[in-house]
Amino acid sequence: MDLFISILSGVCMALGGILLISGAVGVLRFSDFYNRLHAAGVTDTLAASLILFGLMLLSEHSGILLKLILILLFVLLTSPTASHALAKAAWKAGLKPDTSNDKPGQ
Amino acid sequence: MLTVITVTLLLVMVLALIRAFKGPSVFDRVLAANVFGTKTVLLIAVMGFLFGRPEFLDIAMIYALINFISVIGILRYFEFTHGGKAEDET
Amino acid sequence: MLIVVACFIARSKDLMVTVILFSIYGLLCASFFMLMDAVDVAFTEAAVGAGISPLLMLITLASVGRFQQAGRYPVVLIGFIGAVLGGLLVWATLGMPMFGDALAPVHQHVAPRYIEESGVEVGVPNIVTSVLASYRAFDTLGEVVVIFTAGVGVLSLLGGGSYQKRFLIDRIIDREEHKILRVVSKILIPPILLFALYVQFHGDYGPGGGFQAGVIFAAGVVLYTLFFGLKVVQQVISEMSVRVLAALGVLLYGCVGLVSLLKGHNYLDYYALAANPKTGQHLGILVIELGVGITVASVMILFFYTFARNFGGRGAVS
Amino acid sequence: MSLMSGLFNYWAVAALLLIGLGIVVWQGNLIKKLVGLSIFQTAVFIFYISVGKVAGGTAPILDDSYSQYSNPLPHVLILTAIVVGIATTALALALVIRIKASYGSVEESDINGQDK
Repeated sequence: MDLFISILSGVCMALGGILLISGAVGVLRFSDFYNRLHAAGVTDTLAASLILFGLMLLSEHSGILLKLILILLFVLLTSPTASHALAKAAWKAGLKPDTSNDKPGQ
Repeated sequence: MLTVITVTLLLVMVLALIRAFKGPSVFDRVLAANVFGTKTVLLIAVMGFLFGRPEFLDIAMIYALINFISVIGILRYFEFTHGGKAEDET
Repeated sequence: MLIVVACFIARSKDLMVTVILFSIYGLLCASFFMLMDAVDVAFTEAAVGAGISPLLMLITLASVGRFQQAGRYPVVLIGFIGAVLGGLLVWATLGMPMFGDALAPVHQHVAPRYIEESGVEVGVPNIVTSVLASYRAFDTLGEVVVIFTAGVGVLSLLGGGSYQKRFLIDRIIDREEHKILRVVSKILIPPILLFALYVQFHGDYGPGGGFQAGVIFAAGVVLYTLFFGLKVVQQVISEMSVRVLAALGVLLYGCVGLVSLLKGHNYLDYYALAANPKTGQHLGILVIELGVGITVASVMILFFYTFARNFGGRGAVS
Repeated sequence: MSLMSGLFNYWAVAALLLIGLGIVVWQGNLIKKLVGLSIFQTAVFIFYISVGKVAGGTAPILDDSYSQYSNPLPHVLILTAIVVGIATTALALALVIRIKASYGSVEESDINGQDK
């Protein structure tokens, strides 16, 4: 049973890690802001929950488990909201495909 | 496994930093800052387990919180300044 | 570490970018402190360096303008001076004890006493808290007074005037719709405030304490302001009450010292507060941390109020 | 090699100090100067904290299962210094806003020019 749990948490974290890397590569390589936002926003939440879940499986103490759950809830709540706010603000600022909003300093 | 994840997280943080440096628009940088913050939360959580003192998850929580607030704050700043400009013109 | 250094090379051109990078830098710094076992410091730096200080800078930027001119001196000159200074500093480090050396002089003076005996003398597991609030309480009182003075300074610089007119920030907020953000922040704010209280009173056992709790509390209020406007927030926590509270926190701290003085002990000697020395210490630390927390929270909120009131006001007009 | 790893932290601190100082001296913009000042500040913080670290030690919160702790004294000093730092930064920012209000600029050269 112990072995099973540790393997499960390992798998969770590995999956999370793969997602993290793919998200980061997406953020780095995609051409457009909205594409990048998509890459980051989608992978972020899932990867974070996977890794936190893996950690939860590892924790023996109930207080730690509680804190991990709280963090997970927090991430689940804030991360999509932040993405949404970003997209909205970018759209409002007139950032369509072009980046005319962002002129470098004079 | 924990070590592998830590290294991965560090790598991802570096990638996000590169985006923050490069980012053609300001929003790219904010996005990078956000990604960076989430990764820091995870990093702190994993590091707590790695060093065997996982009592310090409070800090991860505060990171998540502060990250959210600062991203929202930056975005609101844009809206405020744009709104302010529109106000002056009318 | 390397990343931290790399962070600065790119900071130029746009001040906005500078602030964003600065926020990232705060997070990085905090992770570094975490790595160095300084959990309390990591806590504070995360809340201050990554949260409050970029926000304050942003508000200033909003009224000051976003772009700047280039530097004044030729890069070569700066590079030369930098190289000379850097060489001197590196030369100086050669005499330093190795990193992580347990026998270094810093670890030989008072620190062993704190580590070995604070558990017995003060009875609080978190050594940082016991040193902060008990052994060096007088010092901390000074810090709190400095923070309070800074609050007074900001008020005297930017306060006054413009009480009647509606704030620009409110006018902008009224025009906007942010349903999702409003709902989410409504859900988030009570847990944030609760968490601040937890940090405040858990400071004896884990990382945390008055300074951190105050900053977190202020962050919660700031989040509220960002979505509901200054006017609504000030109905909940009026500016006057914040001012009074800021002074009250310092007073609370000082009064604890006076009480022990009146009981015939030294100033801020908590043994006077209860018959059992450990209870006395505990009580003293608790009350003092409360005073610190109140002052820090209210001064931070005060900063935010004053800056936000001036937003788009005086600076943008001229 | 041991010299490298043993003193690397201090060197990084030196670099950060220089960058902070460089921004303060070189940049004319007052806000940028403040950011530079903050960087200088954090460099000092990092220095203190690295001095306080003991190899093999753990965070200074008493627990029966650990015997070696990092030095708590620098932590206390820095903890308060951070909060005092933000307070002074806020004061400086308030000054900047006032300067902007009376001079109409936050560039050092403009301000000096107006004073002449």
